Amino acid sequence: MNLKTLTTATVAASMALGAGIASADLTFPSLSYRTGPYAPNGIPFADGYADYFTLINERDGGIGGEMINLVECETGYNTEKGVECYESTKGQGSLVYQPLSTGITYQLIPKATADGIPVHSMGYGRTSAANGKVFSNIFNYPGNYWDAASIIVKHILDQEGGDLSGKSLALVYHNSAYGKEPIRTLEELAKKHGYSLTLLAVDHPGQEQKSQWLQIRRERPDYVMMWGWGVMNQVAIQEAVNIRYPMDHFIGVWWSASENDVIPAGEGANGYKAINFHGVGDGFPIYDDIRKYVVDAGKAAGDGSNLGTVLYNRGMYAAMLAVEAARTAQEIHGVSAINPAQMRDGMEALKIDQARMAELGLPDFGPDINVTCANHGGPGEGAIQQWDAASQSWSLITDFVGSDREVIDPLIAEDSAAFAAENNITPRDC
Amino acid sequence: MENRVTEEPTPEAAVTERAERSANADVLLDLRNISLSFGGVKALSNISFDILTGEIRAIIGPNGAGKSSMLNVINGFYHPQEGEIWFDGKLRGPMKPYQIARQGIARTFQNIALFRGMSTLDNLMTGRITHMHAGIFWQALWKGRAEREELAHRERVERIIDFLEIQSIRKTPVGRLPYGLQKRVELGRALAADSKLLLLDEPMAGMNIEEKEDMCRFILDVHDQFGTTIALIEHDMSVVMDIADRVVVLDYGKKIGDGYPDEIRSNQDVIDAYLGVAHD
Amino acid sequence: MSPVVLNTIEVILNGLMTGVMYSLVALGFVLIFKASGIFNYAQGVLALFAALTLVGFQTGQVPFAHVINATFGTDYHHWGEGMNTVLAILLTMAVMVLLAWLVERLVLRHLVNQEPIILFMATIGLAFFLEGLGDLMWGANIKVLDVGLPSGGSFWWEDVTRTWAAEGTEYWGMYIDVLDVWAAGIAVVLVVVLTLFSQYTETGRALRAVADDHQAALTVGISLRTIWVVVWSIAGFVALVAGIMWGAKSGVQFSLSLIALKALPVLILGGFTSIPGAIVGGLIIGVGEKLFEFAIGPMIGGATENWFAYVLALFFLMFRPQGLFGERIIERV
Amino acid sequence: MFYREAGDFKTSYVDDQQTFPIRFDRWGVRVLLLVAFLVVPFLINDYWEKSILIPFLVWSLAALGLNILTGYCGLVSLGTGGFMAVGAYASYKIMTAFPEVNIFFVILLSGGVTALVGILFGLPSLRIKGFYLAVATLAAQFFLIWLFNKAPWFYNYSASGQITVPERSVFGIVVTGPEAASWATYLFCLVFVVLFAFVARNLTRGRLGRSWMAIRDMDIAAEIIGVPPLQAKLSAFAVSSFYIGLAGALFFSVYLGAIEPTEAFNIDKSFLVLFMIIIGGLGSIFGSFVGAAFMVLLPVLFKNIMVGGFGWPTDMVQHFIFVLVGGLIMFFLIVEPHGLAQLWRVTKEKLRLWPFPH
Repeated sequence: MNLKTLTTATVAASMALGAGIASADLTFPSLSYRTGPYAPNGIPFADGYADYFTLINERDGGIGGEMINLVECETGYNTEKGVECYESTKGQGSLVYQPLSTGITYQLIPKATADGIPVHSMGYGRTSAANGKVFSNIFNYPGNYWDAASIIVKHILDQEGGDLSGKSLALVYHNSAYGKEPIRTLEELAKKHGYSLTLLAVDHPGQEQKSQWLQIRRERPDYVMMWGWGVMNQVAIQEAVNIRYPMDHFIGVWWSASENDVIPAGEGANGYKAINFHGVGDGFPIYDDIRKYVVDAGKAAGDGSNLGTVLYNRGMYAAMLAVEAARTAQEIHGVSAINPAQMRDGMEALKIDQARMAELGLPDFGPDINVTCANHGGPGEGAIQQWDAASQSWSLITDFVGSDREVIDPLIAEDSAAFAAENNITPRDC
Repeated sequence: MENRVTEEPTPEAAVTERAERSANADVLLDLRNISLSFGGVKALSNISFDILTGEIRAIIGPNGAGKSSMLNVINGFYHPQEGEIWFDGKLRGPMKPYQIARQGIARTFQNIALFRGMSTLDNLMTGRITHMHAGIFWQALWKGRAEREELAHRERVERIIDFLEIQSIRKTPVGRLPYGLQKRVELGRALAADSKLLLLDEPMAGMNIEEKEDMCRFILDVHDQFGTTIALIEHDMSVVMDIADRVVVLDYGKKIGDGYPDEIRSNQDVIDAYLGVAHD
Repeated sequence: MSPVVLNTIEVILNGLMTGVMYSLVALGFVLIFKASGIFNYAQGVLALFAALTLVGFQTGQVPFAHVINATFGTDYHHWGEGMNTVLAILLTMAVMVLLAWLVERLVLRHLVNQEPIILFMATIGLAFFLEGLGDLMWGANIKVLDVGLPSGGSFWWEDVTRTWAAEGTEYWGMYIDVLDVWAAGIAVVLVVVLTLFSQYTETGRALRAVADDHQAALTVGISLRTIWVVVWSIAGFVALVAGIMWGAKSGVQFSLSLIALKALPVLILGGFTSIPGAIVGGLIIGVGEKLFEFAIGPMIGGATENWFAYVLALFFLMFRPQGLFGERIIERV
Repeated sequence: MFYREAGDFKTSYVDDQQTFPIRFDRWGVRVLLLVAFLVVPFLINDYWEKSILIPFLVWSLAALGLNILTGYCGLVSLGTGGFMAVGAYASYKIMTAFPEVNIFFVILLSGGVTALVGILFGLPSLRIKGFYLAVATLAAQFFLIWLFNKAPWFYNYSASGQITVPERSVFGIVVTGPEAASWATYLFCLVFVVLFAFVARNLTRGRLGRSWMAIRDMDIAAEIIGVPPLQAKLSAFAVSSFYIGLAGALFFSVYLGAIEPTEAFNIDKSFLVLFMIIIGGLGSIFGSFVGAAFMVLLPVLFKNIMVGGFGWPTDMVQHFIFVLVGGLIMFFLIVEPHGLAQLWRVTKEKLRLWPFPH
């Protein structure tokens, strides 16, 4: 047992070292995944997340005079490593967690709630966490998977002149909890709009999808939607190109919407669509500041090549929302050195309108956000983006539109009630 | 202990003694018209012989005569296509080798088949496995039934260890032992089964004179002390003739001789087989 | 013919093509197992590593750029425009040979005569090592691999098969991916070359000798060490081919190493020691899982391929415990 | 010098058969257990609980289970992840269907359910051997995960397909769910691990263990001397799966609290446990613990040194950890192919002889 004692002794020593870093700063942990099968997606997000905090430190001297301490921890998209990251950083006064994986989010929902630390699962995790009455510490604004499904169907409705009866839709999904998320919504919407729905599951990792795409080729559904992740995205888009499926009838969720997913398919991917909840490209004023204060100063988290990519923008957006929530918290509580509980209050009172977005150098970057005690899901708006292979860039082709609340709200109420019942949670009065 | 072979009574007395013994003794194993073939190749054809309780029965024959196949039939590893096997007065139905082991047949192997990762002690204890019955619950608990059973059998095994003079290698993994000792441990494992019939497949193969003498002594002592019935395959004729009560001779899967050593010694077919006279 | 029949034929055809892709991966396993009795867990990672290196050479990446930059505060990324594909492939091959030599020198040499499971574990260590090394050298981002192979559905085949449909039925023709056809062609060439190599060259004969009997080969003066380097080099080459074909589908990224999992059922089915087994096993698994997904999949929720491949293999094993082409196991005492 | 067995004579077979025959070891283990039960609970915090001790305990239990099958009975299995999932889902279903059953028995029952499933998937082992069997158990792995992901009954028809553990307590002390105290969950797991480590020791030193090892070392000879192969192999599968089921149930209910089968119990987990027992030592109970420590704790240690100590970039560290762990695996195999437990034994033998070289 010598080895074990040696190990634990050294861990203790290095733990003590690590703990020394904690200070009075505002600590934001970043549970990034720059390694493992999903690294190509994790890197730009983590870079964007880090760079925005660096910008606030360098340009503004922190939030309300408090410097930001960004603690990065590598999860490799692995739940156990995520737990280790959470436990090793929460003692440092971490204000909000952005878990960045379905597994880690589900993990943290009960745990972070018990610890009084807010979790922001932006556009992923448990959809019904939008119900703030049940999930006091979990936020998933500005939109969730059910919103995404509904907005995609709305877009298809627009394309088809408002009538989907008799049309056929197919969903290609990652055979996991994440991939199964939109199914119930799509089924409800099918009842309402009269389309038929074909479900095609793809097992992890998804390098072989011939069966699914042969079926799509045989049945020729009018539209194909995709809830994919990792290598599954690239292969699906390549297969769609191979069977010459019309790419503008192929719409992915926002995790199947990065440059990584389309570039390997080359020219053929031209016209592929995906939903997004924020702006694309680097044509925003904030990029001048990021280049000036962060990249050119040699303080960028990555090598600077990811600036303006979809996932970099998403990471930056997440950081921006966190910073704004921290500001709100400082205003509410009148202290600059806020704690996680105060951060939670800030998130619950977060309001961002277009004027504020413009001030931040991100005009029209995202929808208005108005979080309340009852609604932790934000506006539930999204826009459709389309890939242009020639210029190697995405562009938004619709405005931010809302989801079909009359379908989604009951679903959220039902699922969150089930969770509350299972875990003996009494919904808060809001 | 002196080499027992030298203490044998006069040949005539021995013959009489044997004759009396066979007349009184029960037949322990009776093989009737056994035929065994592998995909058209006849390994044994129409062989019958018996083994009496308490005797040492040798099976001899040139290489490839079917001796090991015979043992494999006896302990159920091979299933003969034809013939009957009567053991302990009962006709044997289709049985798995481990069920036959439970009926009381133990054996050693031509190429040592010890459990190399286990110690000498554990190998011998495994030999007693047919006598151990504590259920999984008691074994998990250990204290109580399992421990009592373990200790009882340990005592039995220790007697065999003493008998075979292998005390010093009790805890050594058998993979590390020299060949001669491994042979001895394997004999020990077979002895530990306390079987009615002990099958020894070339127990002295590859040994030098001294080791052979030791092994002979062990076999005869086993026979004397425990009264075990033994069936034995051996190449060394002098050994066989010295220690066996009766001998059966196989050649090319057929029985060519069966009787007391002196009868076999003078049997013309056997002499031919061993001298390599061409078959028709 | 009715569309149902045509669709079934299409599924079988594509199953065969997929099977070839599985076989390409399985081939690397078989080569190493046959010559040294090692189940090489690192084969998938080897494919990833080869593909990463190829892309690195093609695009002119600086190896270990990330580490160098992080350590010295420099800003290196590329050393130039890159090089042409053929040269890059040759250089990658050289790297794989070097890797094979290092593996023999530093690991295998010290583990001669160990049990298979120990050698298996050593390749697991190797897999971990290469996984980290590949990412440190070339970065974890996704890379586009283009060696000039065409891909996409074949128009010609579609036109030909459209005429097979019965009159009055709506049928668009049969689908086949040109890349898969190329893969099949390359697999055939690979098997032929490997066969010729093992039949007609001295090294090849030595290889077969070692595969038959290590001890005997040693006594006639064949150097086991050289053989191991050669075999690992060839396996590295096969890994490169598999990496190119699979990388063309999905880009070169970490997940490429997971294709090894698709080769496992092929291996049990075909037997670990048989090259024809790897090919036939791949075809059976490919067709089997595609047909099952086509016929039964929709009834039970789909995504059955992963487990069905194993169940199929298991089914075959119940009748032939040594795999389709493995040598018969004879039990003796 | 201090490590001696001289003068430590055994006068009875009971003494001779004890688990730790050398006095020094015996005291070492007693002290270790005392510390584990009486000292650690007072020092433990959330980090030590969730990142180090509970993972170590849970994986040790899984490694013990697989070691019984692979190390003692010689049957290589790559279905560990699938069997852990059976344990996890069994505990979830029992907990939600019969809320009044004590969590202690829920975990035991989950092990029992897994044992039954293990027997079912162990049946092919009667015909298929070696690596062929290993890959055949992958059928169990992939099929079970597919089933738990596909059939809504297993996750009580929840929208997300995830399962979340309800709160349960032992003697009024909460041990599952987010409100559980660190020391409580730790002790809960520790009790299982210590209890079943001793059970494993007892099983492997008696009749059952010998019949497993006999099958492992030479299956045909074993059958001929009276070991029933069917019973031996299936009992190994059952006991092994029982342990793995326990580990899976604890993994879900105590360690993570929420599980998504496709990620939590994927094939990587099966390989991980196999690595543990090979690197730790096949056929060694101590080796299961060392192997689990090596595979679970070493990366955490490296990470803490390199990120916490040196402040290197997290991704580079992660890649270095891969290189280091891979390198160490190869290094230790070259030094001692039979695992760390054997290395420890050899070191002890040398210690015993110290200062004399022979």
